[in-house]
Amino acid sequence: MNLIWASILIPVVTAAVIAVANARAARSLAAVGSLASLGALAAFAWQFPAWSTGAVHPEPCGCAWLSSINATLGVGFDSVSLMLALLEAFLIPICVIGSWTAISERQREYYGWFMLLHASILLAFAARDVLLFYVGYEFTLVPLLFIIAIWGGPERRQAAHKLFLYTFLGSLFFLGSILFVGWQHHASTGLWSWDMGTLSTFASARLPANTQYWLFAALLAGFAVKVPLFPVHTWLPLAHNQAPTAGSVILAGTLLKLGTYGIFRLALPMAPEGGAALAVLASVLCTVAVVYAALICWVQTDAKKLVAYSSVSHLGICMLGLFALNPVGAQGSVLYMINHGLSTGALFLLIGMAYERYHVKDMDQIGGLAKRMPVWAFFMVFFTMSSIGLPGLNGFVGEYLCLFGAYIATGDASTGYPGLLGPGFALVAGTGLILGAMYMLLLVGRYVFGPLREPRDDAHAKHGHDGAHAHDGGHDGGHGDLTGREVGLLVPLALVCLFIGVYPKPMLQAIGPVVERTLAPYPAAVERTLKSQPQAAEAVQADSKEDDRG
Amino acid sequence: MIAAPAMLSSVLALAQGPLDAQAAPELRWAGLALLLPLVSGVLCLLCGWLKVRSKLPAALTIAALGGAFATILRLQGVVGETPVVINLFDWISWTWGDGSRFHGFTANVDLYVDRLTVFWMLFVTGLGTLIALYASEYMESDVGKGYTRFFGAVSIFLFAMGCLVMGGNLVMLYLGWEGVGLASYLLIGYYFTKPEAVAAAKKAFIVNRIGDLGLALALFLTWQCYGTVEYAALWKAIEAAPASSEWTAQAIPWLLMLGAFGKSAQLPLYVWLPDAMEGPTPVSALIHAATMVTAGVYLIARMFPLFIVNPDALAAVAWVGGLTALLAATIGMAQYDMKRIWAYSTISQLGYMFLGLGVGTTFGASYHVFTHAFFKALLFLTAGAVMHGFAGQLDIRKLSGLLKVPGFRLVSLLAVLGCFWLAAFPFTAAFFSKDEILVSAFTAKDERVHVLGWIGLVVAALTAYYTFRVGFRVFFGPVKYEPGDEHHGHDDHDHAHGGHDANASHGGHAQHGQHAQHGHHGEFHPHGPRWAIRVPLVLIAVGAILAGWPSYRTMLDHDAPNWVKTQVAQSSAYQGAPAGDHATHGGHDAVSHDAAHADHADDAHADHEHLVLGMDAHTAVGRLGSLACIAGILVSLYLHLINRGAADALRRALMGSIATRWIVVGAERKWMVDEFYDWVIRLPLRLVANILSAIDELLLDAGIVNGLGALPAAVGRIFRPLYGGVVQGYAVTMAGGVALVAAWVIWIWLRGAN
Amino acid sequence: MVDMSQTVALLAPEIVLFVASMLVAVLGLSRSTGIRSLVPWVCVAALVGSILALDAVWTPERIQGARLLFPMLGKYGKALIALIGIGLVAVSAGSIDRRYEEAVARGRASFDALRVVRGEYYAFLLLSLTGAMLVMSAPDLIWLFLGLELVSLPTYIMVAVARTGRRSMEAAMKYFFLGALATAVTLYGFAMLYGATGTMQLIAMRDVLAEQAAGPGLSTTALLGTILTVLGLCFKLAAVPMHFYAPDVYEGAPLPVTAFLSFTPKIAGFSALITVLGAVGWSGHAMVDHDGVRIAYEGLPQPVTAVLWMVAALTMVLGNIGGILQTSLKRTLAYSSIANSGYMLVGVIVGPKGGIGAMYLFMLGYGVMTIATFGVLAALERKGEEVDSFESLAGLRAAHPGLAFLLTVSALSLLGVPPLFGALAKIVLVFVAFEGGQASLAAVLLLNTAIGAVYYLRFVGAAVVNPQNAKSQEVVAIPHWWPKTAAIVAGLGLIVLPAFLSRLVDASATTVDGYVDLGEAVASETER
Amino acid sequence: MNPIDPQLPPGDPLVMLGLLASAILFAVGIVGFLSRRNMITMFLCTELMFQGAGLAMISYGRQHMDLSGQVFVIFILTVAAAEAALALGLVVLLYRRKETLSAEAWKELAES
Repeated sequence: MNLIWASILIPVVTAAVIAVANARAARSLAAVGSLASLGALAAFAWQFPAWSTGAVHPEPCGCAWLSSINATLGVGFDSVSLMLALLEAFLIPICVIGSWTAISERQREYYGWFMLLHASILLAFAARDVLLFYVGYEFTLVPLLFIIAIWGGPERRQAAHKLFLYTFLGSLFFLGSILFVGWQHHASTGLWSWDMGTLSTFASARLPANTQYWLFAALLAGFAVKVPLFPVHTWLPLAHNQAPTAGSVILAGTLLKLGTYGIFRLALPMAPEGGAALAVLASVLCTVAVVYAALICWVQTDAKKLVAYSSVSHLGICMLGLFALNPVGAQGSVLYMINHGLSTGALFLLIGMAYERYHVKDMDQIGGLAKRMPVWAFFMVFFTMSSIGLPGLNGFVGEYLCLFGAYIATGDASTGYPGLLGPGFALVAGTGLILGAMYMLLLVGRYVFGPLREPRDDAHAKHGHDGAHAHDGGHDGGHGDLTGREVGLLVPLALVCLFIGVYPKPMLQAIGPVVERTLAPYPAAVERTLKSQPQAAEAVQADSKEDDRG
Repeated sequence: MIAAPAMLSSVLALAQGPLDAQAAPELRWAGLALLLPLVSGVLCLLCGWLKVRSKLPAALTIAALGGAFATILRLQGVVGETPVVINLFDWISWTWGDGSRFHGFTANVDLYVDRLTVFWMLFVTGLGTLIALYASEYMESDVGKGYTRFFGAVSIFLFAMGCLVMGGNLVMLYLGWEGVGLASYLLIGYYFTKPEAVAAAKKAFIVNRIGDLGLALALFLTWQCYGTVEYAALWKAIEAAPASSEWTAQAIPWLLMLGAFGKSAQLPLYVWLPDAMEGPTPVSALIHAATMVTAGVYLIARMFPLFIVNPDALAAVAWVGGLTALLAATIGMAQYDMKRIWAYSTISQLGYMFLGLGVGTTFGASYHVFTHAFFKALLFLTAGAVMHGFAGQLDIRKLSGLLKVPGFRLVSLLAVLGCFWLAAFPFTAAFFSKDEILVSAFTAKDERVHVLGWIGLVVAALTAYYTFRVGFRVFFGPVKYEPGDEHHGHDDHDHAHGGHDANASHGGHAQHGQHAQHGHHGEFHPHGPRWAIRVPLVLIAVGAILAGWPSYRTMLDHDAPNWVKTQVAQSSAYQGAPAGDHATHGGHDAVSHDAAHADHADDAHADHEHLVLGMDAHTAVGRLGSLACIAGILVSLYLHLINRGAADALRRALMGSIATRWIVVGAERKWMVDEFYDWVIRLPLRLVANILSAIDELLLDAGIVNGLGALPAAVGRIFRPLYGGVVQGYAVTMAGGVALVAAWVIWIWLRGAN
Repeated sequence: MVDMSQTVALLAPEIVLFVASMLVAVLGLSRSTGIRSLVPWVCVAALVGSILALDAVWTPERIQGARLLFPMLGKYGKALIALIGIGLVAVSAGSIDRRYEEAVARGRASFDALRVVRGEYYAFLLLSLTGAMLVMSAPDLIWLFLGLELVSLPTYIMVAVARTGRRSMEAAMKYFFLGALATAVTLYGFAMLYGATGTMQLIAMRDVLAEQAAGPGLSTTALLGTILTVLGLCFKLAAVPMHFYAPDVYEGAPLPVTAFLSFTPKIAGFSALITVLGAVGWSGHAMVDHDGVRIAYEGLPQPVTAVLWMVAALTMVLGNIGGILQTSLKRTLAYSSIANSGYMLVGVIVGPKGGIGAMYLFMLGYGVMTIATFGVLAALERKGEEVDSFESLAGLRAAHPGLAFLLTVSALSLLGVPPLFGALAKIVLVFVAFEGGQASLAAVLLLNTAIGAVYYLRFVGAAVVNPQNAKSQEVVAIPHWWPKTAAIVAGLGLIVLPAFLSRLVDASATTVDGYVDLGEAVASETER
Repeated sequence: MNPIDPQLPPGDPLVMLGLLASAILFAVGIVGFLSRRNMITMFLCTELMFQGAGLAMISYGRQHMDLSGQVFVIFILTVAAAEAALALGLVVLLYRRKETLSAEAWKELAES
């Protein structure tokens, strides 16, 4: 237990130390802090007993934080949340070292906020107490707001404001829902409990179907903003486009995963009836997202925006897998969360490195960088292939299982898990496979390969061109290929991608039991929905403002 | 459709269905065939990393491929009739629920080695080694720059092809499928500074991806119907429940076909292969002629039990193969770039193979794959040698009489030999393999495919014509040539035009004297290839000749079984006997020596019912085929050697009258298929994408989101006048508020009270 | 009858403050700057003294004697008032009479007792705090009315006197006249309540109303009286129908007075509201539905709940929506205070089962946040003037990183970002709203938090994100350390308080101990 | 009914008249406050409202035969006196500033 708290509190302590240390030491302190936190988490993972049982370890402590309603500091991992936490702890040092030369002013604040962001994301993944999860989930907005608003691109402030307000509104739906469930639990059992497990079993068993319907709608609305699902995704491209490199890496790497993890850990278990009823609508949204975002990617000229929209498309497939409501789809979805974090994070890192050299990421003005930077080009192709799901690399396993899950989610319960989707969904989402290849190869074709096109006003010569504060200084030797530091960042990412792609068995074995445990109530719920399908004539508007009238 | 299951069960009972494989852990060394190319790929990556300037990557790759070839040879000896499953390591496997039939998914990295696999890997690794040797010299001008990347990609290709062919389940096949797609992407886009090469690479990958989607969906459907994707288990599952008539089970062959046509460049998805010629010629030879494009044929051969279930699917395969052959042949006739012509001829020959599969003779198709691999590789490599020597010149109108050009005599001779094989000249290996296909076409039980036999013969004639059109124009006639414009970049920009690498200067001096009298091409001296190109060419030529050996042996001594037939028979493709062929026979266990004999004999006997022009099928096809070939050759002899002007005259004549204009224009413009796709799919999609992007930016983001964001402020402005600043104003609203509330309360509640 | 000494003893804290205010009034006039500078210290000492007196004097039997409707309300409430009072004194210590004091210190002006304002200002401040404390422990309507008047009268003067200038005079005028109007309405409400129950004693009043509730239901005069009283008290809370004065008065008044106005009248108003509604009762009422069947239900009588629901919802919405359009800092904080009143009204509607406790917890949070925010603003000045626009606040981080951090913490806490105290108080409030069956109001509250986030983000943006511009370069810190310390203590409090959330929730829950609701009153009466 | 408070029978003329008078007084006060611009008149109107409330208290006191109403009125008078002092001080301050007694002059603080 204390290892978990150690991994969460080390970054907070580092942030405090950075606040008082001098500016130059800030980044090394941040690197040490993040590596220490990774070490603590890895130590915990090493002796984590419940890898194959899917149980939660350790049992949440009774240390109440608000005793009158028994809100405890319950912290514990199961294999899925531990893997996501490890992904997070793995990405943060890469971000810190990645922005070694990119961030040249107000460094103390930058790394301070980064450590706080790291701590709150870890808290969110580690939390077993719903209120604690809300605290971790919500606090991530503040550091992200500052990281984008202060060190971002030209229109950074509008993008940061929109991100903050949009996600804040979403999270209020989520807050309303969990308070509602907590109240219902107390009202009917007389006991106070905010533990995820107890609340889920209570809500799925005792809440009437109609309430579960609204509860799932509210939870989905809350997390859809974060994932982002189709209609509420417009903040993501702006945020990515304006965020500094490390900000984009973390935003794509793990922040979006908070939304998907939230749906996986809270929305699905708590409201199976609602989940079964709304799975079709949510899947339609996801499928539309896949094709919609992929087409938009295809016509983007800004590299970062392209990758940002690709995240919307990829996460559409990821969520489709989850809403297939069978172990194959859910397994693929969880794997996809991790893989997307790695490959898209790496892509943003690479685009950031090129941006550091040319200060341009618009593919009309720049291209064919393979000539200038072959090593960079290799990694670009490697991670592009990983993100479009080339077998042998990590993207394939996740994407493939998601589509597979969606495909077999038909009415007949041969797999023991009847589903509401079917071949139609898999086919349309499958075109995402093709569109994915089209826009990623467009990116590689113009940005990496093709004739060398460098921006006319050679950024190297003219410093301090970009808006209020310059990104000048620091970036090493104009347009040389990747430095040792940069390669040192990319190699571990590449190795992990390769490892997951080649030998995903341990991860599959670890995720399996958790998935089965989460989807336990679903076969029955789906049966009921299928039976009631003909009478449920009108498709009730999905997300309501909140969720009472229970 | 109802007849199909009945027919199938009879066939399965009679014909020796796919044998159940047993695990053979002791054969784990077979994994070397995959491991070696992978190791050499990684080593090439390392060389690239260390900026190695020598030809080491080539040596590594050749050694690895040679090793792989040796492994396959040893495997050939070891593997008997029954296929073996070798598990290398677990990949994707987990179970849920009680782990019963539909409650788990396993797709491990294991090899399913039977005769068909070995047969296929033989020519893949064999040709791979030779072409790698050829490429070591061909690419030497890029030693410092792209050499490691080239050979790295070739190694990755061979690894992926190995996974595809030797893979033990459909997911391994899928891994290989996309792996070869990646390798072909990297190799087509090798000259990445050229936009056309990058565009061609992208096009190839995307069109393949469309096929891959079909394959993926087929895979899902297979698991859904049979509960497994492992070959061994799949055959048992098919035998147990041949196929539920419900549409999903029937759809598997159609989806598999989509995947196969994508990879093997058949009718709907063939457009990427001609553009793939942008890559260096060894790539075109190895990948886009001999090995990768046969993946589709292998897929259908391997999954034949699924196809047998659905005769309509088989007919469709045949028809698509036939039509593609015809279409590609017509286009091939009107092209001027030698590599493009060979590319279209490859598509055409692949059409033949699919025709063979469609009519049920997996043996004929596989045999044609075997022979075609050799002579097409030969043709491409000779074209490469010509291009290498003539500074990228490939236009058949600008080259003539190469046989007499010093240094190119051997290359030209081998090229002409290749032409004979391609044209399926009587008693060449291709003649026998094509003969098998056409015979089966005529004798197929399914009447619908008979007409394809005739189409096949017509295409044979066309093939002969365009092959020798190139042969006569380029290698015969007066010696006349113009240097290319370093077209294919292999004499790189730093390698001055006609510049002198070691070989050229040496050759140049010696030949300078004789060229004086030609004079018209100034100081340019073509330099013939050195040993590293000549040796592989000779070996491949010998291979092409020997490819026919199994048929020669059967011809001479009737009872000798055709080696290829035995290979194919003892595999899941089991001799691909069309249902009719086998129906008349007793049990057919392991195809022993006598059975083959009986088989051969009964062929003749069976044909009596299917008379073609009064003769039995074999003799008829033999005669008609050779007739078509010779006719084609004579026509091209007249038009392209004796009276070259006549060809142009004929063209002008055809162009003259409206009725025939479309033929010439169509053929030369590749029947506008590319433009058609562009207009019907790409541009509308682009338009939709732009609209969606605008919607996302303006409507969704600026409109709705910002609109909602500004809503509170807008409502605020409505209430603004209330805060006018005057005390009385506030007092009025306050008093008014109180009065309103009091009135409301009285009106609603108190009216009823007391 | 309990002898007078016991009830008077109960008023020890008020007495301490009252004496201190007299002392301060005198000290403020003394010639020597040393003594004059003692004044804030005396105030702080008095406030601390009142807290100690509160603990000493607050014994169970005395409370029994005092016959209060909410016996334990005073303990928590008075301590809260004194605590935040200390903060308010610190915030105002920086700027009252500063111009004149500096002129005297530099000898440019001779000391003239008439022009020195410091003494009266702090006296009135302490008097107003005394008034708020009195409201807390009012056994009857007269006491309540006097307490309320004692709160507001001194504030009228503080607004006019603390800083010479047209704007503060206009603010004082508006505040006075509208205040008088509202007090008149409250008075009339009291009269009707007296008329309906025949007694001024709140406990007796509750018994009478309990009988009426058990019988045919509350009489018309009782209901109308309650509603008029509620609407009258809305002025103190700056709730909707009576909130129009707030933006102008907060903007016109000098900064420390604005800080004072945004807290003290609010806590007095809420305490008075709870005391009056305590008499009306949150249970024991019955609703006669259309076919004449009487259904007992939880909560205030239906008309009162409906009025309060509407007032709360409109207050939240108008407060947040108004705030978005503002450019002046004080005006934005005015709308923020209106919105926060709306949130607290939700607690009032829910009633004694957790609602009032949550409301007082939120009041504590709101008080600390006010001190932090106004502390930072009071610690800054531009060309001698107060800092009152977002542009002059832009880029605060560059010049005053500490203050910028504190402003960010308080703005984020007001906004509702979880680990900070403000958000947790709001979560408790929302949770209690669910418990009390006011889920729809909880939704309105959550939605308004999102709308409110827009203008709170402007504070954060100005403090940390936006670069400095011409105007904000001139912003300098004032020499006095009082406001800065207040801001630091309050800011750190917002970070540290969540750790003590359990204790604070229990403490604020004690405010309703001992309150016998209408339902139980009827029951106990019938037994007797 | 409150046991210790003898209740006059409802409808006692004196009480009804008193209540009516207080209502009228209160109404006049409010109307005067809203219509008049002169600050002193506005203050006087608030006084009227206070007296109205006081009269109501007395009438209810009469009805309930209870003296606390009148005690309350005494306090109202004292408070009104305090307010009068304060109001006039304020009005003098404002007058000295803007030479006018009209409340219209003071509308600088407004929603910009």
